[in-house]
Amino acid sequence: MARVLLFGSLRDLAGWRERDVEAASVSVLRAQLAGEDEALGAALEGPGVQVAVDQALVRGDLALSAGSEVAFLPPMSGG
Amino acid sequence: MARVLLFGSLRDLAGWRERDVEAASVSVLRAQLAGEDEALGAALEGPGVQVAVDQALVRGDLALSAGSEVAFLPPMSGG
Amino acid sequence: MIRLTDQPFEPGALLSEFARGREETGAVATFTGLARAEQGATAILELEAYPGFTESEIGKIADQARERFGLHDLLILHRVGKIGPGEPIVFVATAAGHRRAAFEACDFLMDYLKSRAPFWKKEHGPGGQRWIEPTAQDHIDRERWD
Amino acid sequence: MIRLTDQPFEPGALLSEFARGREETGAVATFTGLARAEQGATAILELEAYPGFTESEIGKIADQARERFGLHDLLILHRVGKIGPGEPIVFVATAAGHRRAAFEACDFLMDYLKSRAPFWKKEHGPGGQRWIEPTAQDHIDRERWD
Repeated sequence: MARVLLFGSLRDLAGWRERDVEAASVSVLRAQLAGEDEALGAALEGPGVQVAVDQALVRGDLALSAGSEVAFLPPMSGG
Repeated sequence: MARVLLFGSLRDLAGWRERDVEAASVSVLRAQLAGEDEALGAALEGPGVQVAVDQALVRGDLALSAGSEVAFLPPMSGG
Repeated sequence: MIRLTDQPFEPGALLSEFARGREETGAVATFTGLARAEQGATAILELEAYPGFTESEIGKIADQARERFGLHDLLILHRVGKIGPGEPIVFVATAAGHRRAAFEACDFLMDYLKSRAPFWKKEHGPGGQRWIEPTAQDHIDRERWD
Repeated sequence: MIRLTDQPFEPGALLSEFARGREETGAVATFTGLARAEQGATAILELEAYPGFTESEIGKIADQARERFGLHDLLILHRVGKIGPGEPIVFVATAAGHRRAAFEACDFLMDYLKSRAPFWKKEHGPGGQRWIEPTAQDHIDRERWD
Protein backbone atom coordinates (compact mmCIF):
# COMPACT_ATOMS: atom_id res chain seq x y z
CA MET A 1 0.00 0.00 0.00
CA ALA A 2 1.64 3.27 -1.13
CA ARG A 3 0.66 6.73 0.01
CA VAL A 4 0.11 8.89 -3.10
CA LEU A 5 0.41 12.69 -2.94
CA LEU A 6 -0.65 15.09 -5.68
CA PHE A 7 0.54 18.68 -5.83
CA GLY A 8 -0.49 21.85 -7.65
CA SER A 9 -2.57 21.48 -10.81
CA LEU A 10 -2.56 17.65 -10.52
CA ARG A 11 -4.51 17.87 -7.28
CA ASP A 12 -7.10 20.20 -8.77
CA LEU A 13 -7.48 17.89 -11.76
CA ALA A 14 -7.88 14.72 -9.68
CA GLY A 15 -10.03 16.27 -6.99
CA TRP A 16 -7.99 14.67 -4.21
CA ARG A 17 -4.75 15.46 -2.40
CA GLU A 18 -3.67 12.11 -1.01
CA ARG A 19 -4.76 8.49 -1.12
CA ASP A 20 -3.52 5.02 -0.36
CA VAL A 21 -3.15 2.86 -3.46
CA GLU A 22 -2.13 -0.79 -3.70
CA ALA A 23 0.77 -0.95 -6.19
CA ALA A 24 4.08 -2.80 -6.31
CA SER A 25 5.91 -0.23 -8.44
CA VAL A 26 5.63 3.30 -9.79
CA SER A 27 4.61 2.01 -13.23
CA VAL A 28 1.89 -0.20 -11.74
CA LEU A 29 0.71 2.79 -9.71
CA ARG A 30 0.56 4.97 -12.83
CA ALA A 31 -1.50 2.30 -14.63
CA GLN A 32 -3.80 1.94 -11.65
CA LEU A 33 -4.43 5.72 -11.42
CA ALA A 34 -4.90 6.01 -15.22
CA GLY A 35 -7.40 3.17 -15.13
CA GLU A 36 -9.53 5.03 -12.60
CA ASP A 37 -9.09 8.51 -14.13
CA GLU A 38 -7.88 8.78 -17.70
CA ALA A 39 -7.30 12.55 -17.58
CA LEU A 40 -5.19 12.21 -14.45
CA GLY A 41 -3.24 9.33 -15.96
CA ALA A 42 -2.36 11.50 -18.97
CA ALA A 43 -1.47 14.49 -16.80
CA LEU A 44 0.92 12.38 -14.69
CA GLU A 45 2.85 11.66 -17.91
CA GLY A 46 2.74 15.34 -18.89
CA PRO A 47 5.78 17.57 -19.59
CA GLY A 48 7.74 18.55 -16.54
CA VAL A 49 5.91 16.26 -14.11
CA GLN A 50 8.42 14.65 -11.73
CA VAL A 51 8.02 11.82 -9.25
CA ALA A 52 9.48 11.60 -5.76
CA VAL A 53 9.47 8.35 -3.80
CA ASP A 54 10.05 8.79 -0.09
CA GLN A 55 11.05 12.40 -0.78
CA ALA A 56 13.76 11.58 -3.34
CA LEU A 57 13.27 12.33 -7.05
CA VAL A 58 13.24 9.20 -9.18
CA ARG A 59 13.39 8.63 -12.92
CA GLY A 60 11.88 5.62 -14.60
CA ASP A 61 10.34 2.82 -12.61
CA LEU A 62 10.96 1.87 -9.00
CA ALA A 63 9.58 -0.90 -6.78
CA LEU A 64 7.37 0.33 -3.95
CA SER A 65 7.22 -1.15 -0.48
CA ALA A 66 4.50 -0.94 2.13
CA GLY A 67 4.40 2.62 3.39
CA SER A 68 6.20 4.18 0.41
CA GLU A 69 5.27 7.80 -0.18
CA VAL A 70 4.88 8.64 -3.87
CA ALA A 71 4.50 12.30 -4.84
CA PHE A 72 3.65 13.59 -8.30
CA LEU A 73 5.13 17.05 -8.80
CA PRO A 74 4.01 19.30 -11.67
CA PRO A 75 6.39 22.07 -12.89
CA MET A 76 7.66 23.98 -9.88
CA SER A 77 7.69 27.73 -9.38
CA GLY A 78 8.60 29.51 -6.21
CA GLY A 79 9.62 33.09 -5.40
CA MET B 1 40.31 85.04 -4.49
CA ALA B 2 39.39 81.35 -4.91
CA ARG B 3 38.55 78.94 -2.11
CA VAL B 4 40.73 75.84 -2.56
CA LEU B 5 39.68 72.48 -1.08
CA LEU B 6 41.88 69.39 -0.86
CA PHE B 7 40.47 65.90 -0.27
CA GLY B 8 41.86 62.53 0.77
CA SER B 9 45.59 61.91 0.33
CA LEU B 10 46.12 65.42 -1.11
CA ARG B 11 45.08 66.96 2.18
CA ASP B 12 47.44 64.76 4.18
CA LEU B 13 50.26 65.60 1.79
CA ALA B 14 49.67 69.37 1.90
CA GLY B 15 48.91 69.54 5.60
CA TRP B 16 45.86 71.74 5.01
CA ARG B 17 42.23 71.18 4.09
CA GLU B 18 41.18 74.55 2.65
CA ARG B 19 42.70 77.92 1.87
CA ASP B 20 41.99 81.07 -0.06
CA VAL B 21 44.36 81.60 -2.96
CA GLU B 22 44.54 84.55 -5.37
CA ALA B 23 44.41 83.10 -8.90
CA ALA B 24 42.63 84.09 -12.11
CA SER B 25 42.40 80.56 -13.52
CA VAL B 26 42.86 76.91 -12.59
CA SER B 27 46.26 76.78 -14.33
CA VAL B 28 47.47 79.90 -12.49
CA LEU B 29 46.23 78.33 -9.26
CA ARG B 30 48.14 75.09 -9.96
CA ALA B 31 51.33 77.08 -10.63
CA GLN B 32 50.85 79.09 -7.48
CA LEU B 33 50.38 75.97 -5.32
CA ALA B 34 53.32 74.19 -6.98
CA GLY B 35 55.54 77.22 -6.35
CA GLU B 36 54.78 77.01 -2.64
CA ASP B 37 54.89 73.21 -2.34
CA GLU B 38 56.56 71.26 -5.11
CA ALA B 39 55.33 67.83 -3.87
CA LEU B 40 51.74 69.09 -3.75
CA GLY B 41 52.09 70.63 -7.20
CA ALA B 42 53.20 67.28 -8.61
CA ALA B 43 50.45 65.39 -6.76
CA LEU B 44 47.76 67.70 -8.18
CA GLU B 45 48.88 66.59 -11.67
CA GLY B 46 48.94 62.92 -10.58
CA PRO B 47 46.96 60.09 -12.19
CA GLY B 48 43.28 60.14 -11.46
CA VAL B 49 43.21 63.55 -9.78
CA GLN B 50 40.14 65.50 -10.89
CA VAL B 51 39.19 69.15 -10.42
CA ALA B 52 35.77 70.54 -9.59
CA VAL B 53 35.01 74.24 -9.86
CA ASP B 54 31.89 75.31 -7.99
CA GLN B 55 31.02 71.63 -7.58
CA ALA B 56 31.18 70.76 -11.28
CA LEU B 57 33.98 68.61 -12.70
CA VAL B 58 36.14 70.48 -15.20
CA ARG B 59 38.80 69.36 -17.63
CA GLY B 60 41.64 71.60 -18.76
CA ASP B 61 41.79 75.23 -17.76
CA LEU B 62 38.99 77.51 -16.56
CA ALA B 63 38.89 81.15 -15.49
CA LEU B 64 38.10 81.66 -11.82
CA SER B 65 36.01 84.47 -10.39
CA ALA B 66 35.96 85.90 -6.90
CA GLY B 67 34.44 83.33 -4.60
CA SER B 68 35.05 80.34 -6.92
CA GLU B 69 35.39 77.05 -5.05
CA VAL B 70 38.11 74.82 -6.50
CA ALA B 71 38.34 71.25 -5.23
CA PHE B 72 41.13 68.80 -6.04
CA LEU B 73 39.82 65.22 -5.91
CA PRO B 74 42.17 62.23 -5.77
CA PRO B 75 40.90 58.81 -6.98
CA MET B 76 37.52 58.15 -5.41
CA SER B 77 36.44 55.05 -3.56
CA GLY B 78 33.21 54.61 -1.67
CA GLY B 79 31.27 51.60 -0.50
CA MET C 1 19.07 28.76 7.49
CA ILE C 2 16.23 27.60 5.28
CA ARG C 3 12.71 27.98 6.50
CA LEU C 4 9.10 27.96 5.28
CA THR C 5 6.43 29.99 7.01
CA ASP C 6 2.69 30.44 6.59
CA GLN C 7 2.82 33.79 8.40
CA PRO C 8 3.62 37.26 7.02
CA PHE C 9 7.20 38.30 7.78
CA GLU C 10 9.25 41.49 7.91
CA PRO C 11 12.28 41.38 5.53
CA GLY C 12 14.03 44.17 7.42
CA ALA C 13 14.00 42.29 10.70
CA LEU C 14 15.63 39.35 8.92
CA LEU C 15 18.30 41.56 7.35
CA SER C 16 19.18 43.26 10.63
CA GLU C 17 19.57 39.92 12.36
CA PHE C 18 21.54 38.48 9.45
CA ALA C 19 23.98 41.40 9.12
CA ARG C 20 24.64 41.81 12.84
CA GLY C 21 27.96 40.90 14.47
CA ARG C 22 29.87 40.11 11.28
CA GLU C 23 33.47 41.27 11.39
CA GLU C 24 34.86 39.63 8.25
CA THR C 25 31.82 39.83 5.97
CA GLY C 26 32.23 42.81 3.68
CA ALA C 27 29.08 42.21 1.67
CA VAL C 28 25.47 41.27 2.34
CA ALA C 29 23.06 41.05 -0.60
CA THR C 30 19.35 40.43 -0.19
CA PHE C 31 16.38 39.84 -2.40
CA THR C 32 12.76 40.26 -1.36
CA GLY C 33 10.05 39.00 -3.69
CA LEU C 34 6.70 40.72 -3.18
CA ALA C 35 3.26 39.71 -4.41
CA ARG C 36 2.18 42.13 -7.14
CA ALA C 37 -1.41 43.29 -7.35
CA GLU C 38 -1.15 43.42 -11.18
CA GLN C 39 -3.64 46.32 -11.21
CA GLY C 40 -6.25 44.26 -9.46
CA ALA C 41 -5.81 41.16 -11.61
CA THR C 42 -4.38 39.22 -8.68
CA ALA C 43 -6.21 39.33 -5.39
CA ILE C 44 -4.41 36.51 -3.60
CA LEU C 45 -1.43 34.31 -4.37
CA GLU C 46 -1.44 30.80 -2.94
CA LEU C 47 1.82 28.93 -2.48
CA GLU C 48 2.06 25.24 -1.75
CA ALA C 49 5.16 23.31 -0.68
CA TYR C 50 5.91 19.65 -0.02
CA PRO C 51 6.99 19.90 3.62
CA GLY C 52 10.32 18.23 4.27
CA PHE C 53 11.07 17.64 0.60
CA THR C 54 10.93 21.36 -0.23
CA GLU C 55 13.39 22.34 2.52
CA SER C 56 15.72 19.49 1.64
CA GLU C 57 15.75 20.35 -2.09
CA ILE C 58 16.44 24.01 -1.30
CA GLY C 59 19.15 22.85 1.10
CA LYS C 60 20.95 21.06 -1.73
CA ILE C 61 21.11 24.18 -3.87
CA ALA C 62 22.08 26.27 -0.85
CA ASP C 63 25.06 23.95 -0.33
CA GLN C 64 26.00 24.43 -3.98
CA ALA C 65 25.80 28.21 -3.55
CA ARG C 66 27.94 28.14 -0.40
CA GLU C 67 30.69 26.27 -2.18
CA ARG C 68 30.51 27.93 -5.59
CA PHE C 69 30.51 31.49 -4.24
CA GLY C 70 32.47 30.95 -1.02
CA LEU C 71 29.62 32.28 1.08
CA HIS C 72 30.07 33.00 4.77
CA ASP C 73 26.35 32.49 5.37
CA LEU C 74 22.93 32.46 3.74
CA LEU C 75 19.31 32.71 4.74
CA ILE C 76 16.21 31.70 2.78
CA LEU C 77 12.71 32.27 4.08
CA HIS C 78 9.77 31.36 1.86
CA ARG C 79 6.06 31.96 2.46
CA VAL C 80 3.49 29.26 1.86
CA GLY C 81 -0.29 29.54 1.99
CA LYS C 82 -2.29 32.62 0.99
CA ILE C 83 -0.44 35.87 0.34
CA GLY C 84 -1.99 39.28 -0.27
CA PRO C 85 -0.73 42.00 -2.67
CA GLY C 86 2.40 43.76 -1.42
CA GLU C 87 3.27 40.99 1.04
CA PRO C 88 6.72 39.39 0.92
CA ILE C 89 6.81 35.92 -0.65
CA VAL C 90 10.49 35.15 -0.37
CA PHE C 91 13.57 36.59 1.29
CA VAL C 92 17.11 35.54 0.41
CA ALA C 93 20.23 36.94 2.08
CA THR C 94 23.85 36.08 1.28
CA ALA C 95 27.02 37.07 3.13
CA ALA C 96 30.47 37.02 1.56
CA GLY C 97 33.84 38.70 1.79
CA HIS C 98 33.24 40.77 -1.31
CA ARG C 99 30.26 42.08 -3.20
CA ARG C 100 30.45 40.10 -6.44
CA ALA C 101 30.11 36.77 -4.62
CA ALA C 102 27.23 38.03 -2.48
CA PHE C 103 25.31 39.42 -5.48
CA GLU C 104 25.88 36.39 -7.69
CA ALA C 105 24.91 33.91 -5.00
CA CYS C 106 21.69 35.80 -4.27
CA ASP C 107 20.85 35.98 -7.97
CA PHE C 108 21.67 32.26 -8.43
CA LEU C 109 19.48 31.24 -5.50
CA MET C 110 16.54 33.28 -6.78
CA ASP C 111 16.84 31.86 -10.30
CA TYR C 112 16.75 28.40 -8.77
CA LEU C 113 13.80 29.15 -6.48
CA LYS C 114 11.81 30.53 -9.42
CA SER C 115 12.13 27.51 -11.63
CA ARG C 116 13.35 24.46 -9.69
CA ALA C 117 12.32 24.65 -6.06
CA PRO C 118 9.33 22.51 -5.04
CA PHE C 119 6.63 25.15 -4.81
CA TRP C 120 3.35 25.41 -6.68
CA LYS C 121 1.78 28.78 -7.10
CA LYS C 122 -1.83 29.66 -7.81
CA GLU C 123 -3.20 33.11 -8.62
CA HIS C 124 -6.69 33.92 -7.40
CA GLY C 125 -8.08 36.90 -9.34
CA PRO C 126 -11.45 38.38 -10.20
CA GLY C 127 -11.58 36.10 -13.27
CA GLY C 128 -10.96 32.90 -11.33
CA GLN C 129 -7.83 31.01 -10.49
CA ARG C 130 -4.85 29.67 -12.41
CA TRP C 131 -1.64 27.77 -11.68
CA ILE C 132 1.54 29.65 -12.55
CA GLU C 133 4.46 27.83 -14.10
CA PRO C 134 7.96 29.21 -14.60
CA THR C 135 8.25 31.49 -17.63
CA ALA C 136 10.62 30.93 -20.54
CA GLN C 137 12.66 33.81 -19.08
CA ASP C 138 12.88 32.00 -15.75
CA HIS C 139 14.41 28.99 -17.48
CA ILE C 140 16.84 31.19 -19.44
CA ASP C 141 17.84 32.95 -16.23
CA ARG C 142 18.56 29.67 -14.48
CA GLU C 143 20.53 28.26 -17.41
CA ARG C 144 23.02 31.13 -17.08
CA TRP C 145 24.51 29.19 -14.13
CA ASP C 146 24.96 25.82 -15.87
CA MET D 1 16.51 59.02 -1.79
CA ILE D 2 20.23 59.67 -1.49
CA ARG D 3 21.67 60.52 1.88
CA LEU D 4 24.97 60.71 3.76
CA THR D 5 25.15 60.13 7.49
CA ASP D 6 27.88 60.26 10.11
CA GLN D 7 25.86 58.02 12.44
CA PRO D 8 25.62 54.21 12.54
CA PHE D 9 22.47 52.93 10.84
CA GLU D 10 20.39 49.76 10.78
CA PRO D 11 20.06 48.27 7.25
CA GLY D 12 17.01 46.25 8.22
CA ALA D 13 15.06 49.31 9.29
CA LEU D 14 15.79 50.85 5.89
CA LEU D 15 14.68 47.73 4.03
CA SER D 16 11.42 47.42 5.97
CA GLU D 17 10.56 51.04 5.27
CA PHE D 18 11.60 50.72 1.60
CA ALA D 19 9.62 47.52 0.91
CA ARG D 20 6.44 48.59 2.69
CA GLY D 21 3.24 49.46 0.87
CA ARG D 22 4.36 48.47 -2.61
CA GLU D 23 1.64 46.79 -4.63
CA GLU D 24 3.24 46.64 -8.07
CA THR D 25 6.88 46.11 -7.12
CA GLY D 26 7.66 42.43 -7.43
CA ALA D 27 11.34 42.72 -6.56
CA VAL D 28 13.47 44.54 -4.01
CA ALA D 29 17.24 43.96 -4.03
CA THR D 30 19.57 45.40 -1.42
CA PHE D 31 23.26 45.55 -0.79
CA THR D 32 24.87 46.31 2.55
CA GLY D 33 28.61 46.97 2.65
CA LEU D 34 30.16 46.29 6.05
CA ALA D 35 33.55 47.34 7.39
CA ARG D 36 35.76 44.25 7.64
CA ALA D 37 38.13 43.82 10.59
CA GLU D 38 40.64 42.04 8.28
CA GLN D 39 41.80 39.92 11.23
CA GLY D 40 42.70 43.00 13.23
CA ALA D 41 44.54 44.77 10.40
CA THR D 42 41.84 47.44 10.24
CA ALA D 43 40.70 49.04 13.43
CA ILE D 44 38.76 51.96 11.99
CA LEU D 45 37.73 53.03 8.51
CA GLU D 46 37.38 56.74 7.85
CA LEU D 47 35.21 57.97 5.01
CA GLU D 48 35.26 61.51 3.70
CA ALA D 49 32.79 63.08 1.28
CA TYR D 50 32.51 66.47 -0.43
CA PRO D 51 29.16 67.56 0.94
CA GLY D 52 26.76 68.70 -1.77
CA PHE D 53 28.98 67.52 -4.62
CA THR D 54 28.95 63.90 -3.42
CA GLU D 55 25.16 63.72 -3.22
CA SER D 56 24.75 65.44 -6.58
CA GLU D 57 27.22 63.09 -8.35
CA ILE D 58 25.50 60.04 -6.85
CA GLY D 59 22.18 61.57 -7.91
CA LYS D 60 23.32 61.62 -11.54
CA ILE D 61 24.14 57.93 -11.54
CA ALA D 62 20.94 57.15 -9.66
CA ASP D 63 19.01 58.86 -12.48
CA GLN D 64 20.89 56.72 -15.00
CA ALA D 65 19.98 53.59 -13.03
CA ARG D 66 16.31 54.55 -12.80
CA GLU D 67 16.08 54.96 -16.55
CA ARG D 68 18.33 52.08 -17.63
CA PHE D 69 16.67 49.48 -15.40
CA GLY D 70 13.16 50.94 -15.21
CA LEU D 71 13.31 51.19 -11.44
CA HIS D 72 10.23 52.00 -9.39
CA ASP D 73 12.40 53.43 -6.62
CA LEU D 74 15.87 53.42 -5.10
CA LEU D 75 17.56 54.31 -1.85
CA ILE D 76 21.24 54.98 -1.17
CA LEU D 77 22.56 55.68 2.31
CA HIS D 78 26.31 56.11 2.80
CA ARG D 79 28.26 56.55 6.00
CA VAL D 80 30.94 59.19 6.38
CA GLY D 81 33.34 59.70 9.28
CA LYS D 82 34.82 56.94 11.42
CA ILE D 83 33.40 53.42 11.11
CA GLY D 84 34.23 50.43 13.31
CA PRO D 85 34.56 46.78 12.18
CA GLY D 86 31.24 45.14 11.39
CA GLU D 87 29.41 48.46 10.98
CA PRO D 88 27.49 49.17 7.79
CA ILE D 89 29.21 51.59 5.39
CA VAL D 90 26.69 51.69 2.60
CA PHE D 91 23.15 50.52 1.93
CA VAL D 92 21.59 50.41 -1.54
CA ALA D 93 18.03 49.27 -2.23
CA THR D 94 16.33 49.01 -5.61
CA ALA D 95 12.68 48.29 -6.42
CA ALA D 96 11.49 47.01 -9.79
CA GLY D 97 8.72 44.98 -11.37
CA HIS D 98 10.95 41.94 -11.80
CA ARG D 99 14.07 40.56 -10.17
CA ARG D 100 16.63 40.91 -12.97
CA ALA D 101 16.19 44.71 -13.10
CA ALA D 102 16.36 45.05 -9.32
CA PHE D 103 19.53 42.92 -9.05
CA GLU D 104 21.30 44.57 -11.96
CA ALA D 105 20.52 48.09 -10.81
CA CYS D 106 21.80 47.34 -7.31
CA ASP D 107 24.97 45.78 -8.71
CA PHE D 108 25.46 48.73 -11.11
CA LEU D 109 25.04 51.29 -8.33
CA MET D 110 27.55 49.50 -6.09
CA ASP D 111 30.14 49.23 -8.88
CA TYR D 112 29.76 52.95 -9.42
CA LEU D 113 29.97 53.81 -5.71
CA LYS D 114 33.15 51.75 -5.36
CA SER D 115 35.10 53.45 -8.10
CA ARG D 116 33.48 56.72 -9.15
CA ALA D 117 31.54 58.27 -6.30
CA PRO D 118 33.23 61.17 -4.50
CA PHE D 119 34.38 59.44 -1.31
CA TRP D 120 37.88 59.05 0.08
CA LYS D 121 38.57 56.17 2.38
CA LYS D 122 41.35 55.76 4.92
CA GLU D 123 42.18 52.64 6.88
CA HIS D 124 43.51 53.08 10.40
CA GLY D 125 45.27 49.91 11.57
CA PRO D 126 47.89 48.86 14.08
CA GLY D 127 50.59 49.61 11.48
CA GLY D 128 49.42 53.16 10.81
CA GLN D 129 47.04 54.60 8.24
CA ARG D 130 46.67 54.42 4.48
CA TRP D 131 44.34 55.79 1.83
CA ILE D 132 42.45 53.17 -0.16
CA GLU D 133 41.96 53.57 -3.88
CA PRO D 134 39.69 51.47 -6.08
CA THR D 135 41.23 48.14 -7.03
CA ALA D 136 41.82 46.96 -10.60
CA GLN D 137 38.86 44.62 -10.03
CA ASP D 138 36.67 47.59 -9.06
CA HIS D 139 37.46 49.25 -12.40
CA ILE D 140 36.82 46.01 -14.31
CA ASP D 141 33.50 45.59 -12.47
CA ARG D 142 32.40 49.10 -13.40
CA GLU D 143 33.43 48.75 -17.02
CA ARG D 144 30.97 45.86 -17.41
CA TRP D 145 28.24 48.51 -17.64
CA ASP D 146 29.85 50.69 -20.34
